[in-house]
Amino acid sequence: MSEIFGFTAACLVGLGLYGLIVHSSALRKILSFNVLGSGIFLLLGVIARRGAAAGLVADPVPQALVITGIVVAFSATALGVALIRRLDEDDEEEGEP
Amino acid sequence: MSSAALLILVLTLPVAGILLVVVGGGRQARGISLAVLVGNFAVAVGIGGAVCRTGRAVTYSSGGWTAPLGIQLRADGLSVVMLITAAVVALAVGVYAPNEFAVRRGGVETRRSLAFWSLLLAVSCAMNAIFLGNDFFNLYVALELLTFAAVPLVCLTGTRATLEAALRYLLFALTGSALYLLGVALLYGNYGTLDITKLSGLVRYEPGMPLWVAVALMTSGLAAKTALFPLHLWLPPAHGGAPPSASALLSALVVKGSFFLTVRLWFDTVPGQAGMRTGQLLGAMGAGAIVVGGVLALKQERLKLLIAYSTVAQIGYLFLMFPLAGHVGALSGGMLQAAAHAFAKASMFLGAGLMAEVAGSDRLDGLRGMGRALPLTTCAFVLAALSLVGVPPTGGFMAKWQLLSAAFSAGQWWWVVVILCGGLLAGGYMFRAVRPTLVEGIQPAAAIPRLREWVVLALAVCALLLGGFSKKVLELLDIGRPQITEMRP
Amino acid sequence: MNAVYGLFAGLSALLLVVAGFAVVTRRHFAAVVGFTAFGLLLSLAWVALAAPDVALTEAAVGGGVTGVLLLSASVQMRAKMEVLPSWGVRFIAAVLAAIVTAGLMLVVLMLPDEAPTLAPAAKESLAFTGMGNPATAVLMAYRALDTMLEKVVLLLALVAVWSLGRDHFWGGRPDFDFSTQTSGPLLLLARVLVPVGVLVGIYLFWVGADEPGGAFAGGALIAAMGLLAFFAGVARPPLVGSGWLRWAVVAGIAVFLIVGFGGFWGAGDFLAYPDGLAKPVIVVIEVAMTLSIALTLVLLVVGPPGRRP
Amino acid sequence: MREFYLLAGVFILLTVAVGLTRVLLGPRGADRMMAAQLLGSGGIAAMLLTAAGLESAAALDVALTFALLAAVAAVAFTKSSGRAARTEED
Amino acid sequence: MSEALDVFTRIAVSLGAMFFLAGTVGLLRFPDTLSRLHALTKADNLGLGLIVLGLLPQVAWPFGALKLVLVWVLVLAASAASSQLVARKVRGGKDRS
Repeated sequence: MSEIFGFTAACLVGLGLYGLIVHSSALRKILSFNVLGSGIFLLLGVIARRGAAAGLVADPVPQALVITGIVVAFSATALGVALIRRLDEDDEEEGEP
Repeated sequence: MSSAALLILVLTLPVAGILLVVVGGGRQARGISLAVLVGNFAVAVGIGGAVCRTGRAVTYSSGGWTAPLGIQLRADGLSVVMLITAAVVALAVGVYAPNEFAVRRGGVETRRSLAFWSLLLAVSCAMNAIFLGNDFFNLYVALELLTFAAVPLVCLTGTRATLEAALRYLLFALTGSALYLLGVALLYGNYGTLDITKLSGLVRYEPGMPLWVAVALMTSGLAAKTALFPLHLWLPPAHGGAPPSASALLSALVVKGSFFLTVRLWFDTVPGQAGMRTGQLLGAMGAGAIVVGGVLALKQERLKLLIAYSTVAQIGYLFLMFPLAGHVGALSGGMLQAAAHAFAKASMFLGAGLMAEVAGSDRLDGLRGMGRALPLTTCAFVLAALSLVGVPPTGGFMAKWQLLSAAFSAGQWWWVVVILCGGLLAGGYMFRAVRPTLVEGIQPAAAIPRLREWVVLALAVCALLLGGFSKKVLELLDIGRPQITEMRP
Repeated sequence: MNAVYGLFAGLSALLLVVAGFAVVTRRHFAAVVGFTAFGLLLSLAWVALAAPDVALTEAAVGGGVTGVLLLSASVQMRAKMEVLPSWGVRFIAAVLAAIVTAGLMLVVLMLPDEAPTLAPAAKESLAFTGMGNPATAVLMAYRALDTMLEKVVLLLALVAVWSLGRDHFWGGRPDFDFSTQTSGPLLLLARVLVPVGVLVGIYLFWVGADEPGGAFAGGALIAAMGLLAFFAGVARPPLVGSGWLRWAVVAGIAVFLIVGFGGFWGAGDFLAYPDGLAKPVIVVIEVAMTLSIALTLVLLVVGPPGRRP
Repeated sequence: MREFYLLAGVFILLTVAVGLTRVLLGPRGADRMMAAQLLGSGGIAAMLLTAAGLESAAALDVALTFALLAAVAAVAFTKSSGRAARTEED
Repeated sequence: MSEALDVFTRIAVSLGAMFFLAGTVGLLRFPDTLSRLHALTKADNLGLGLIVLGLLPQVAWPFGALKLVLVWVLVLAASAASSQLVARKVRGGKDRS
């Protein structure tokens, strides 16, 4: 049954890729990157759920990988947003001398 | 502590250095970093000694948890060569680093001093983690560590152009690592382990479409991070715009990180199983890089951009090893190229930095008379250029020679044409770069500390020595390699 | 179990609609709102997938710090609408995305019937770690090296963000909205909510050893409370040059390293925990980590110094 | 009973998701924000129902986290739409 | 006894869901921002309140119940504070983003 989420994950990856290609603004690219990342994490979640065994409802290893991945994705978002903010500030300074 | 514990030491030493730099502020940053980098080099050599002595790969399981549940670190011949190369380059960049990254005694910390030194150590840490990693997710974290160290290095000066280059680089790198991670997820879903050694055993008996989708995703992600043609667009503005110390790190080391992972994937995880076509495709992209990068380098008017485009071209050679996989000389040629390019390119970028400091800009037509103003640097520059072009007896020559002989023994003559063409192009653009420095002209009296010039020369000499000791290096590269029993038809 | 099926299908449909909305809409602000909603739905999906630890992390990060971060960027962006490329480019992108999606779906269908799993191995070793929560055991014991490196990534992201400041502001405070327009309800909210939130954050980290939770979820929640305090003006972002701040930011990794090398003489291996002492040692690491995580996340959101020291 | 919880949760989720169209329609920042807020409380309600339906005690903690963060998001939205309005007037 | 409680739960949860439906309809159909705000607060406070009330007999005592009530109180506080902020802005009449 968790395959439904597997399909969802595949679609999210596709959506994220689409956004990464078509958007011109960096903010939207970063947002799309997060959607893409969520798709990958969800796929790992499905893999974890399928790996239920030995009395555990899911394989904890992929779940732990997802938690680490969320931290890394957040760090990337923060760095990207900081770059965007800095570039926008520069724009404003140039616009209003 | 056994010699295997050195593997953990080489990972944690730079981490400890970063912590000290952040806590101590910029003031002691230079001293702390140099001490750590010297230690890093010593440990890398120690690991090399241990590998040579035993003639086998050294492994270490963190916390005593063995794979597949735990994470294993593994040093084989490839790791050792790259570890030592990276340690030398990082140390050289640290010694070279100009005063703008230093804080005067009793002065306050500056933005650049804190950022530069911690990022330098972070590059060192990430490279070590990549060379020793034997677990694909551990390697993902290391890869991201490298991204976070590299992106801010691009825009250390804070000019608009470099900020834009950094943002573009970040987006490329993030997309690349996302694709890589997707492949990692598929590998786990199919084999239940991410340990390279374990995986290589499993895929031999259960290859299949999921495996190839995973490998394709990982390879394309890594290619984007390595700036393989046609995904190279982010590289020239980033490497050409960064401060010279940063450019040297980016061009010599950072792109090699994702490349090294591609080698681990193709030569260690799925050895001898890659289809003919995929290998040819990667080789074709490499050939495209060699030609397009070379032609674009010919057109540049600024020295640093020329060197950056030369990196695009030289990366192309690295990917010629994939269509030739399984033939003697392919792997060793590629790895020699990675090391020789690291030394030569670091020397060039650092040398270009000194020249730009003297001339006031890095425009090619402003470099006349550099030979007189900075004799050591110019000498190093010529040496490094010879290695990049592939003139005997440099490391660059030995690398290309290995690749050529692999192409001959594989009967794939078209790569021979590509390599020779690339050599001609490199000769052309390097001539354009070197010629003005050797022509008479007037340069302001150089006020460059001699030590910085010596560093540049030392790196170029390393590229030369790599050619001289290539036999030893080739022997070292063979240690701990998986035995490839089956050869592709 | 038809209802569970309905939950899965409904959630999936909603996830796709909302993610599609966030990716496709031309308004930046609407895209950010959509993405926040997406995070909420994703948390539900994690609960449904029996991954409560991930659900908590996603909720704390996605609902809090990421939302504020993206909003701050969307507000500054001068253009409020996205300019999209020509139909041709969009069409090619859509085809490419569709191919990848279709390929992935196929691979999902081809996943081995008998899923390979490390669950038995993880369960077997659980007793040695003294933990009751297998996900925490993976993060803090089996794959502790990853967790340590990932904390270095976080620290490095902070250095990177700081390095984007301007030289003359160095050592100063981040210029984050700690504005003077504080209104009564906001002040009250901050005074009531912040202490409760910090308590819940500590609780999340504390139960993490045996039940779903963990240092990162707790730290992220505490970080969001810090941001609320800045918004209300009851606290100001710290000076990036201050000594205590530097110590606090590195504390998590430092303790990790000390424990790691202590493992050499205590248990013979780096990051090996001595018999019977595993749990207290891990809790010590997690305390330091929660502190560092909370602070680092706050600092990542408020950005580089933007005012003179 | 468990089915009932889950179905109620899905029902509420679908309902508030329709409200998201307000984010597109606007016209004011306040309208967009309210839609997000409704989705927030609807999501929390769905989370509580899922907690009961799947007998997952941890989902209660997730709901608690969201409840705490709902206020942070609301304040961030208010502040940012205010600033957005100001920049538009400039 | 437990059957009676179940019936109670069903009624309360259904009523709560209806309030969410009403809130959404109001948000979409009401003509101006302030009346939409009114609809929203109803859904928030009463809808979630009824669901919490309905679930109270079903969760573990005392911590589960405590958490449930805490959730409701927190959402109440957040919604009160933010609707006041919104209302103030709307009356200021300048907000149009």
